[in-house]
Amino acid sequence: MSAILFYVATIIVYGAVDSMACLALNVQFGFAGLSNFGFIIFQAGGAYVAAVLSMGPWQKSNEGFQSYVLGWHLAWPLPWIGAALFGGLLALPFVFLVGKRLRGDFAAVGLLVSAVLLNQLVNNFVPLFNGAAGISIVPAPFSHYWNPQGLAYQFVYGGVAVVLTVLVYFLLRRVTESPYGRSLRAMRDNDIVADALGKNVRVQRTSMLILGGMIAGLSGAILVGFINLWAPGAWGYAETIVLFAAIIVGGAGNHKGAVLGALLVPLGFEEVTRFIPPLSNPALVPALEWVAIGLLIIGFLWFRPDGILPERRRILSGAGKSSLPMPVPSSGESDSLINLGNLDQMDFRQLLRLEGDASDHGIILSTDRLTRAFHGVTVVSEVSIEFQRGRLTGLIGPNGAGKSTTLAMLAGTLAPTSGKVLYEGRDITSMPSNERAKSGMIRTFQLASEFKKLTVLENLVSAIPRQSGDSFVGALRGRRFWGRDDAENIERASEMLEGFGLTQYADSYAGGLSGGQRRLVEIMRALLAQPTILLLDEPMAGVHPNLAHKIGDQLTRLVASGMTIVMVEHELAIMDAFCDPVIVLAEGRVLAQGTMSELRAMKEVVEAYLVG
Amino acid sequence: MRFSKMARRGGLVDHSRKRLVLVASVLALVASMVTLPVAEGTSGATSFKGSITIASVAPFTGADAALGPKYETACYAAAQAINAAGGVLSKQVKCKTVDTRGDPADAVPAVRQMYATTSNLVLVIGCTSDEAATVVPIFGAHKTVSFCMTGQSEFDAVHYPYFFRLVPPDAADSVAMVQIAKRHSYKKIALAFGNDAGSQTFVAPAEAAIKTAGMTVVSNETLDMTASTFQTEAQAIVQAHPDAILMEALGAAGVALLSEIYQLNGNKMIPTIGTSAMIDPVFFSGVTSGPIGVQNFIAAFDADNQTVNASGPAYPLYHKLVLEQAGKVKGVPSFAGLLSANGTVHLYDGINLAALAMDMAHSTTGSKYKADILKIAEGVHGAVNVSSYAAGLKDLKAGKKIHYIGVGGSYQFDSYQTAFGPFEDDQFLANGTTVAVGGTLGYCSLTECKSTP
Amino acid sequence: MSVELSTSGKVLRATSVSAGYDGRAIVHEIDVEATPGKVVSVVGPNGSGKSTLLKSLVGVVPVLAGTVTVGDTEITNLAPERIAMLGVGYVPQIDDVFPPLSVKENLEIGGYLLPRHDVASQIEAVLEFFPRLRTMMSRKAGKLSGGERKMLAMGRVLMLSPSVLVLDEPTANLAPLVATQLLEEYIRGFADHGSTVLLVEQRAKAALRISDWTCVLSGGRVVLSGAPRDLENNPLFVESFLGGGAARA
Amino acid sequence: MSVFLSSLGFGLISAAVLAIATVGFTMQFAVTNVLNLAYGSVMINSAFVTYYLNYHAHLNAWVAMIGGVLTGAIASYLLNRFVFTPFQRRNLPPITIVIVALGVDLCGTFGLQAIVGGSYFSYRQSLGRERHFWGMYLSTLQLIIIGICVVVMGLIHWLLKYTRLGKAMRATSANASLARNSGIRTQRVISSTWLISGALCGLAGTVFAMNTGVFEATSAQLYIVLLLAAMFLGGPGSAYGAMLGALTIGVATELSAGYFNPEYKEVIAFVVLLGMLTFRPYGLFGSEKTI
Repeated sequence: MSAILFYVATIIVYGAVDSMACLALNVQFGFAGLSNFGFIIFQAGGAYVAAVLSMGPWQKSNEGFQSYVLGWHLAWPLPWIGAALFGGLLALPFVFLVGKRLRGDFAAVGLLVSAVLLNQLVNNFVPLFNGAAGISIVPAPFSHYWNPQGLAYQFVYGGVAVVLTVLVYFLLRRVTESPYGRSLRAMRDNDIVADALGKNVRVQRTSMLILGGMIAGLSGAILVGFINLWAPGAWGYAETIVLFAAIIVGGAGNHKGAVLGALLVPLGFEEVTRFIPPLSNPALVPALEWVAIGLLIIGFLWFRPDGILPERRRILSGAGKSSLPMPVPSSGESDSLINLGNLDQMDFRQLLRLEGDASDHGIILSTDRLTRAFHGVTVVSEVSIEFQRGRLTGLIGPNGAGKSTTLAMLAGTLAPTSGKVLYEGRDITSMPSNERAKSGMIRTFQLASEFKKLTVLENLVSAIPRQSGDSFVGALRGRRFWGRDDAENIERASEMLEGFGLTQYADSYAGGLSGGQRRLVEIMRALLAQPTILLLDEPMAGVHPNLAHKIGDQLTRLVASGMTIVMVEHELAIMDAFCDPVIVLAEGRVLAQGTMSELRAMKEVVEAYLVG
Repeated sequence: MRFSKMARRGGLVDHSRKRLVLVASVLALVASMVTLPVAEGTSGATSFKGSITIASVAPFTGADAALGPKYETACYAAAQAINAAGGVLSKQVKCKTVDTRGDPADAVPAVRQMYATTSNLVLVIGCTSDEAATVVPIFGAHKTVSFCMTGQSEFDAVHYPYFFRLVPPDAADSVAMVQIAKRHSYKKIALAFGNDAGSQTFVAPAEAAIKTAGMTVVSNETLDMTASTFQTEAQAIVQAHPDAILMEALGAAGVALLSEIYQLNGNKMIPTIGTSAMIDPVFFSGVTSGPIGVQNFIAAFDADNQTVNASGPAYPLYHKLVLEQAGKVKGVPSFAGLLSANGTVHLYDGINLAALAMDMAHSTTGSKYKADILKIAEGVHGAVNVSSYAAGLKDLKAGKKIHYIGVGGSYQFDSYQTAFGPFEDDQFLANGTTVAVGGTLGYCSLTECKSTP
Repeated sequence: MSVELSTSGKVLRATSVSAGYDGRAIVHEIDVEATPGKVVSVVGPNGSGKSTLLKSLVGVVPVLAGTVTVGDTEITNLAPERIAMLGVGYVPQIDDVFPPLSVKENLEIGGYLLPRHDVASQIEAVLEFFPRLRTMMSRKAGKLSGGERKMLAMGRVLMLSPSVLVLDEPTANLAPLVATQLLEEYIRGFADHGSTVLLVEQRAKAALRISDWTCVLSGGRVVLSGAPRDLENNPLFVESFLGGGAARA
Repeated sequence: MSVFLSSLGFGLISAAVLAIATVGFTMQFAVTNVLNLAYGSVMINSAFVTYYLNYHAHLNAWVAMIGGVLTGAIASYLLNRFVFTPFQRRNLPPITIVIVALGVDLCGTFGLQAIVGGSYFSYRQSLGRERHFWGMYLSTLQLIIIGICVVVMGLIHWLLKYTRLGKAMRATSANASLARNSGIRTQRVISSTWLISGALCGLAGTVFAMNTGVFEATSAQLYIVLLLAAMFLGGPGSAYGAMLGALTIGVATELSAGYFNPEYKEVIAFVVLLGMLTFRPYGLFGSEKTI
């Protein structure tokens, strides 16, 4: 009987270690969209540090039969804390792989290769890690007071492991179910747009790499303290694939899914196959186990890509969790019927916290000989323009005039080849886009840019700046810290949604909306980012003219409330009513500026459009 | 289209039921696999009062997959003889395998599960260097006697009461290899050892012994066991023009290295001295089915081994029993090749020792019979020599004290319960069996070989 | 001019075509007919759906409603390669050549469907039409200038002696002089040699000059169509580009 | 100098095997944009088929090799047809396809292990006489492998530059949509590419195993890393880049083994790969994707 209990205790510890690892990997992969194929390195690194910190100085202990560094003989829990810290530290060198906008699969390959590389180094570099033999006789925590092979100890150990796993679970939940978690998921769905809304994508990725690394390190420490041995053979890169399989099976983006996956795949699979008697050749069962993991990955990705417990749709609206049927989206045709609700009654100044004097029309943004070339072809050439505060400036021009390129350079999503961008007289040419967004320059995109697996309301709330819960520390401080603020933000976003007449879609995934609705979501989201300057890239593209006019009317009201808007648009028919002034670009240069009717009278403008 | 799919997913009732079914079916699968009948051992003709189990805890898969079957063979062979003699205390001996996959972390739950599912476990054999560090403390905690096949030096220094070792520490093995080289008057020695846990421990003692013997190390290559070719290493060895190579690299790596050396040396073997672990039918068949071929290989390959008393009284039965296991144990290309493999020889002796100790102590409990292992192995005053389980049982029943002289001779244990006898120089024959040449090498300690222990 | 290039054109007819991505129409109920020996141009402001219309005709964008025929054959929603085999040559606005391939290889790919022994003579014929390409046969297409590149793109399509030429803004990003030459000399030339030419053009006035018939697209619908001479003087024409007045869609 | 020359010799043979493998791998990436991490498992399965035909069906080694090549071709074709193409149709991000490929790799590698067991296999035939060329040591077999490599590279060059199919492959890689508008049935071209690259994969697996002399089901599992290094060095998707990358990586690893330490010889490949990913993810020769 006690043998079964020992087995149970072992299973508990292994289950806790695997769960912890899956939780951490899931936060990286399922929430932040980081494909960390080198995850196992962090676990191994933490385990090593925990081992050597708890061991005595080299030479004296163990008769010197193994070599290692840092024999500091620290008491529990210091080695475990050290493991977690080291796991986090180990993340830093990898920031270069995930920080850049490297193709997702290329970055993953880089991390995979790092895992293989480090394993090979460790296997062969004896002085630091004792080579492939690894470190044995690692003291178990409290082994001086308690027999580590006793049943009580084993269960206490398992208990501690489970408690820590539960703590990790709640810690991660606290992070992911906060405004910060929303930002993480937004980054996962579309990092370029998240960046343009003021999220520092690089910092977010780095934080998650570090957080995941710390948890991985801790889980490694728990394992090494239990089996009292650290050997590189236990941390092959294939183990990472098993963890990925677990998350895919359990459900990426769902903490419970990660735990379920951990219990089913790394733990369940291995333990169950152990019961199968060896068949014709001894390698058969373990080999089939790997085959099964491969098939699980492929099968789940094909038949159930969201896993057993899919990511939860977060209901933010007051509708609660009632099983409100999700409204069927309108088709493209019915976009014309979208009614912008009671928008006209809304006070934008109050809702959007607009400040400053709405009648001040000074220069807020200007460019100085802005130039951009792609592969030697100059697309924008020495463009010097000025934008007035509280005006809706149109940027028009025939195809290839360089309108979108100019807008992208204003927003900082594209760096100019030469020239300057000045914001309130300040040179911001080298300011990254997310900082420009924070200082009030918000852009929208020509192509669909909603965060697909965020609800409409989440899409809107995610854009609101200076949320108290939208930082790692803020998230950790808990709902008590950010809850009231978040409720207000949700309230504001709901008001906006109501204004645009889309309340019924509040809790629908934004990815499922019609083209026109998605456009509206994007505009609402941009507005909630509280722009001083709103840079709109063809907001009316693909929008039914009726709706376009309704949007245009609201843009004029916004400008009247003190907002500055720059709008690239090709649908000139609607420019008359809303834009003043309009700047015409052609072949990368400024051609003319004026009201639409003035421009229409200019021969060169007509020529530019109807070139012959 | 996309949206309607999502809408369906949003339907809460339908959805959670589906999920429930999914979870339930996965759990059912797990449960059904757990309850699969566990096949064990073979039933004999004699009627027994219950059974006892001996477990081979060893890698059956992974890089060191060749090790497990050697031990499993020893278990089946010994169990067959013991059961034929009526079993231990009228209990039938069964053999069980526990695959550690050569991974120390995997070994822990494997062993825990073994305890949970084996109610009458009396002895563990195997526990190689791959997993000994994590599993030996568990055996100790369960007070299970274990005969482990590890030369790891930590077991030269740390005392585990239930841990027995019938193989030499790697250091002594190294000294014996150097002794063979000395006999052949080799002066320039190349070393080639795998980077795995089991092989690297040979290097330092071998270097020390080579220095003591007045020879020189001309090349020292560590082989990355995951690499597929070793041309650079082979070239470095060939260019150093050694008189002999001392090596241990199990699995494909050793075969690849020897083939490449052979080829770079103008299709000529450089004399090679392996460790006792290289006496292994998988290695033999691997290397001889390659370009070197049988004749070239056996002419130039020696391995140190603990003396197998092939002319002794225990050998004929052992010989017969091992060959009879053909077909029962998977993964062994030639059972004749196991006859002198120390994993088979010494564990066969170890099982006999343990079984006789159980008879002597009238108990299958480790804590009760453990002390009797030492008595039977070392022989007390007035003990009669026995060389099989049947003979020993008969003498015990007649009230005599016994001294077991096994296939590996008589065993004398040191304070860490390690026992190993004199070494010999083994060479392969064309059929994959080995033969000792040139008489004993003597008893090798961690520094030298002497004619007496 | 070589005989091989001047084939007898076929009628390309789009009847009430709606097309777009993901089941959402971008162009609605378009009727266009291009006939042999004529240039039919489609003009209109940015984003009016001109390119989408062309793409739907050549099988790149799904046709959601309506039919497309070439001669007597219906080609609605056929695979692009099938449509190419039926004699429709399509030059997209961008990505119109294979940059890593040499000029010669681009032409050979253009003649992929030709019998092997006809390729060389057909290249000769194309080179007679675009003699400038002759000097740069081994240069990579990615290294050509804009005008050269466009000539190559059209030369590539001419390799199959198409009965219908579908050209998407061939003059985009070209210097005005080059653009004019391309339109007046070559594109008009194709029609004069009997080909059917359907042209989408940003340079509306230039397009009118060489066209026999012109449709003005706005907001995915045909808002005006007629003979160029009539359109030029129609105030709605300018309005459809620059807005204002009654030209709202 | 002798270290240099002998390492260079080993480098050439490593590079020969690597080049055959990398060219196939990079062609798959070029036409389908798939990083087929299951490549190693197809290699080793093909190697095993060759071995089986040679040893158990007693076919001549070179005839058996054809069996291996066919295995690689058919397996790769089926993989593309029934795994990668269906997944790609769903417009999944490339990372998902990579994870799928890893799953396939597990199935392929361990499926083979389940069938043939965990043990290793050695080639019986003699590697032939050792030959000495200006300080390089190469066996007859290795010379043959280098010869095969040169011939194959020549054939690939001929295929890509002078055949209709090859040009269609390059066109499809450069711009699949335009290729279709030119009348090319790109699905057929893609299938042909997988057949040809699969054949290269099968050939690479076979010569890999023959050169090593000893192999097991998991032998090629980490070989993919060298492949990736060679591919990224030359520029992903470029056949000529792959040849150059393979030559560089093959020679560099063996030189580092000769001069530095053979245990770490692959480290240089890893470092090259990480460096390329960080600084020039589209290779040393520009950014245009091209076979």
